[in-house]
Amino acid sequence: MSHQVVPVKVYAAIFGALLALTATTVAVSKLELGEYNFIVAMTIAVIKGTLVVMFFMDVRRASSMTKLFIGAGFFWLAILLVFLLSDYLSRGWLLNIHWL
Amino acid sequence: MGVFSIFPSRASVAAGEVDALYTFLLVVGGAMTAIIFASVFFFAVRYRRKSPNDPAPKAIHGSLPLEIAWTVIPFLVMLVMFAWGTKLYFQNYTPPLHDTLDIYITGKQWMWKVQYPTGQREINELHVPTGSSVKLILASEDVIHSFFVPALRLKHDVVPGSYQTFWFEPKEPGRYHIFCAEYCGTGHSDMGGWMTVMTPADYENWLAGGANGGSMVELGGKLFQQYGCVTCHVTDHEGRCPSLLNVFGRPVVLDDGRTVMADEAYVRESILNPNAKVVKGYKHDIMPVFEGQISEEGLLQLIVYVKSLSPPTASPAKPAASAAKRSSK
Amino acid sequence: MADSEAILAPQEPELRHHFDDSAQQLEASTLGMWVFLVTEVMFFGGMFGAYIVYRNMYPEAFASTSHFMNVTIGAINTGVLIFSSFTMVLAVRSAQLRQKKALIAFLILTLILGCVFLSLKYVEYHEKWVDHHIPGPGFQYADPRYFHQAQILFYLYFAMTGMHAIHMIVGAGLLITLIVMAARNRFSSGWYTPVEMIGLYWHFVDIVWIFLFPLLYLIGHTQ
Amino acid sequence: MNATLPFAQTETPINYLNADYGWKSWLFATDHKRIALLYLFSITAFFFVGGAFAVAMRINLLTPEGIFSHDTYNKLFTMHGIIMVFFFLVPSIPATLGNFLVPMMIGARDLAFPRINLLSWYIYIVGGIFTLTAVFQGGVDTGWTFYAPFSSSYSNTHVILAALGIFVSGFSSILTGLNFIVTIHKMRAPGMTWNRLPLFIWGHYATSLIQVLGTPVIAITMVLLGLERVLHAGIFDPTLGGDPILFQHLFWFYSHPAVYIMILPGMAVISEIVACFSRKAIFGYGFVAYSSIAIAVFSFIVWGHHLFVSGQSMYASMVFSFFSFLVAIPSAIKVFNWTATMYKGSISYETPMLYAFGFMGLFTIGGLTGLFLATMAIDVHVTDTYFVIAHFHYVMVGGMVMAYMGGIHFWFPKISGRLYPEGWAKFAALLVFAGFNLTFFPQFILGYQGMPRRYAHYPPEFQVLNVMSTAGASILALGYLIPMIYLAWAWRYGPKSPQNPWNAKGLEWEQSPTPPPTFNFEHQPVVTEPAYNYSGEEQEVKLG
Ligand code: HEA
Ligand code: HEA
Ligand code: CUA
Ligand SMILES: [Cu+2]
Repeated sequence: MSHQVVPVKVYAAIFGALLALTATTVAVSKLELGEYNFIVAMTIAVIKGTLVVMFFMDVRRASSMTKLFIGAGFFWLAILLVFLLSDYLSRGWLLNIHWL
Repeated sequence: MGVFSIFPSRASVAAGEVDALYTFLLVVGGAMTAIIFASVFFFAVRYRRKSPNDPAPKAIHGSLPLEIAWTVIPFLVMLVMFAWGTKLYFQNYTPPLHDTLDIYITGKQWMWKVQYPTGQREINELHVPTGSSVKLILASEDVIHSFFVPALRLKHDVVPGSYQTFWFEPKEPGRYHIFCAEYCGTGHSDMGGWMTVMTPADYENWLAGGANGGSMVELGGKLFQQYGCVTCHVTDHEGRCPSLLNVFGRPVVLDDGRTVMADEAYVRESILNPNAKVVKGYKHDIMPVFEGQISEEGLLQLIVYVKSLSPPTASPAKPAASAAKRSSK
Repeated sequence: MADSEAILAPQEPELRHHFDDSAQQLEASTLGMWVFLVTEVMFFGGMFGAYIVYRNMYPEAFASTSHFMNVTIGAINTGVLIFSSFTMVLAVRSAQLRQKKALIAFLILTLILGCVFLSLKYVEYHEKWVDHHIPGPGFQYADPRYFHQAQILFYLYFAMTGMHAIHMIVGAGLLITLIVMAARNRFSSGWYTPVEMIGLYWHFVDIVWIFLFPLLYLIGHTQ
Repeated sequence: MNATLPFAQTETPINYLNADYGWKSWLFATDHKRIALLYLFSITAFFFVGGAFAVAMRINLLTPEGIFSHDTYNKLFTMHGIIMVFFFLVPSIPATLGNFLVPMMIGARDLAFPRINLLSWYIYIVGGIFTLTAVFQGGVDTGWTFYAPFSSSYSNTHVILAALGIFVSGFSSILTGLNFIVTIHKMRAPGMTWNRLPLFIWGHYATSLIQVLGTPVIAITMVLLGLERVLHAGIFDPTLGGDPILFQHLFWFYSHPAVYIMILPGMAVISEIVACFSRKAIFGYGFVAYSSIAIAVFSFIVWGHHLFVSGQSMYASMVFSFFSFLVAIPSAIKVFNWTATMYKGSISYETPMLYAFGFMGLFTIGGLTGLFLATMAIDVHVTDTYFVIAHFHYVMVGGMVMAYMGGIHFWFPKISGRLYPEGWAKFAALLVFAGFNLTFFPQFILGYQGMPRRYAHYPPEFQVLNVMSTAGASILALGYLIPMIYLAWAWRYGPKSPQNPWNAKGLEWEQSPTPPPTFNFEHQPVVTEPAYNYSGEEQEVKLG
């Protein structure tokens, strides 16, 4: 694994982008968007996280093994959250539905 | 009850159904165990090494058809278990909408307090008549307990802060164990009692025996006065708060557009934390928060009273389809 | 804490005798670090799970508490952390180029930024302390309707940011180790695996904050 | 540490045991084999502590009234559960046999991170000390499941200490898993392709995945619980607005996958033993290998089957029930393939094979009763009864402990360089099998009869079955005591073992001296044939 040195310019650009996105997310949070506030905030966070992972952590050029493990990490996080919510979001259902 | 019968006595209709399912699993499981044991035993004997110098046997690396067979067949068998078990589970945990005999049970360390709508109260005893649909509404004053009657093949955890329910149809008169099945501290194994199943006639007699202090409706009505609910919810005509007449057991539209069913859990929440679900068209923060002010038993009485304001109608409201669609969004 | 040790275990510049060659050694360290970060994802994941459940259960209370979050400090801190990630990546770059002075300078800068972050965090925690927003017997909340819910949400706030802060402190300790190692010319041979590994850790901690910031400070602010 | 290896065989060749002497050479060892032995001794100690609690419990249950006070009994089963699960069974095979064998089987000189390996042992010990302190301070009485709000607000025992012990020891588990994953990925000998890996390695790889992905969640859950106990902020307390079921979700998110941490390594051992004593390649190698991974993945989406009666949404229950059946399929595949491996083999009945027979039978019963529990309508009746107790002792004791014993016997010559007395060993194995069934089979019946678990006393009609169970437990105790004695004896006085007493396949037997030297191999091993090539075939086996 020989690393190629990345020009400072690239890092600086990413840094700038991250700062800009931070400013955006703060600004957007002041607007009344209802549901969309959450979606926008999370989208921006995901973009920022991806930038850090891809460029600062250099996953862009990492082996597919590394990528697989990162993918697995987030996949398992998703499992936790989705199945956890599957209980909470469907708790009220039955009382309304008498299909049996 | 012979000690070595595998089935405990059956007090309800559902008990037989659970036993049938159990028998099915026993047969399948027994057959599978027999197959595995028999093959292991047979191969071990048949192919045992006779001398240390026996030639190495030829390798058999596998067989796709066999692999598929023993993947697919168990899967199909398990699908039957799944479907059958799920159906029965939903059935036993979904009380009928109408004509249930509601009994209110509060667990606390370490006893079961039972209240009947007609006002009787008991500790660690439960009396039910055969042939009726008994619905238990379970509440806890402290930790998690679990109301368990082996003869019903049913139990449900009793979770503080919420109501849990299940229902059954008693069939066999007799006395049956009640246990607490969720570990709840020192007296966990003492937290038991007896459920007595009686014929309807005996039950009427028993009821006539001992209601002291009024029915739950009366008691709830008193609390309704005492906490001042009555000033707003019944006699008020300025429209500050919704009338409670004919509310229970019917769908309610909330101010955020959702529709919920006005059941025990809903009424409970609305008393303790009125702002959680506000009925469409009414303001927040009008009603005082009663969290921590009413005992679990008092709450149950209030709920029974609220229920009594909504006598069952001849043609029951049909909440099912429309309400379900909305809330599942 | 166990985390620190996992990374601290000093890697000799020479080949450790159970590896075939240094490429294998580097690959092993890298994979090990990533696997460790995956466990960290799940570690925070438990708290994110609790957070989502309660946010979903008590949206109004959540909106109400978010007014007590110091968005300004939060935003500044986000900037600070991003900046520190930037300097960290430059440190790694200097190590690659065997520029000892630059390496040390960037590491120190990263450390300082980390400390700035922690100081601002302290200011925030102090604010919460003054406002009696620390969950526990002394907890007070302006809106009695949301007393309990708010307490839970502050509990989660402290658990999540607290765990994050602990990771920052560990990271600061690691940076100090790196600085000492760099000063002792340990990286002069072109071997800089520790810098790279701790860099990964530092960026990870940054990412956690990138998610904590909107979740805890921003969402629900307008309601 | 002695790094120079003698190449000529001398009278007593230098090996990892005699390479260095003195307590320091053990307590600061980075050799995975020595660390494995450190684990072996500490784990055995914990097993006996946990076993002593079990014996005390069984004595209490001899009479319906019980012998100990309720509080004492409650502490007994709690500490039995905590110690057996977190300090015995989770590390049992991976940290001892796995630690010893994973590098040897793939032809590596050590694990990827030897010092982290040692560290993980220390962390384990520190966690153990916390928990034992809790025990000696008077114990814990929450059950090993720590359900809130009882554990967070009502219990007045040493919950925090015990939780801390579990939190700490969790990192030991994580680090072991991490080490295995990296080692298996990066340190395989030339020729050791994924298709040639022994199934022992596949099993440990799957286990490590669960350890790495699941354990952090129990760690944070224990932190939240401990803080809640101090602050009473209400996160799990309904009177303060919290939801107690959330705790159960977080707990089981780890603890269900953890039960597969407690069986996959056992399955891994059984694959080795069955192949060796049948002198055959494992039937359906690829299926057995991939089913381990399938179990690891699916194990994370079934946790809700512990919550069928808890007030969890019925729809969620339905989903969890479905996946519980699905996760049983890969286990079934394994059982069938082991059985098929014996077909037309050349089978001999040495002790490890007897344990393997025991495993196959008892795991099947335990697993099938797991299906009873996954069937929701039945679970409603038998959950929190002795049926569940019987189910999991069948898989954990009848399955994993059997496999552990089998593995210890199988690799005992490798580890100690000595042979154990076969006669005694066979006798003890039969004793364990008989005692085990007598202990736990009656509990299935008890459970369906309705006897709840965690009961310090019980209605008199349950007495007969309980007495049977206690009688079985005393036989079982004997069955565990005897191997302790003869293994300890054999370690010193047993006859010297040849390099490969079983004529087994695998790098650890074929290419490494017995006992192995510090860096395992005298020459870089090279793999040229698939695993389990007992019949000496040329052709390559396809994976899958
Ligand atoms: C080593 C540990 C281990 C293992 C491997 C398992 C394996 C399984 N377990 Fe078990 N389980 C525990 C340890 C374990 N369990 C523990 C400790 C508890 C209780 C914790 C507590 O509350 O304290 C528990 C509790 C538990 C419950 C909750 C009970 C309750 O509290 O109400 C459930 C419910 O679904 C369950 C299901 C299963 C299933 C479906 C499997 C499956 O993986 C089993 C798969 C195996 C087979 C099925 C056998 C082989 C298959 C064949 C031979 C094929 C033939 C089959 C057919 C044709 C159908 N387990
Ligand atoms: C993980 C592994 C594991 C193992 C190996 C065991 C092993 C045993 N268990 Fe365990 N058990 C659990 C895990 C385990 N258990 C768990 C998780 C629970 C649930 C706890 C809870 O509800 O919270 C439980 C609960 C449990 C109960 C139910 C308690 C209750 O709910 O009221 C019982 C009752 O019989 C029991 C019995 C036994 C017995 C007889 C053994 C035997 O196999 C043990 C045999 C071993 C020995 C006997 C050791 C040999 C030692 C000696 C011979 C020395 C003797 C010394 C003295 C007597 C001083 N166990
Ligand atoms: Cu109440 Cu157990
Ligand atoms: Cu499980």
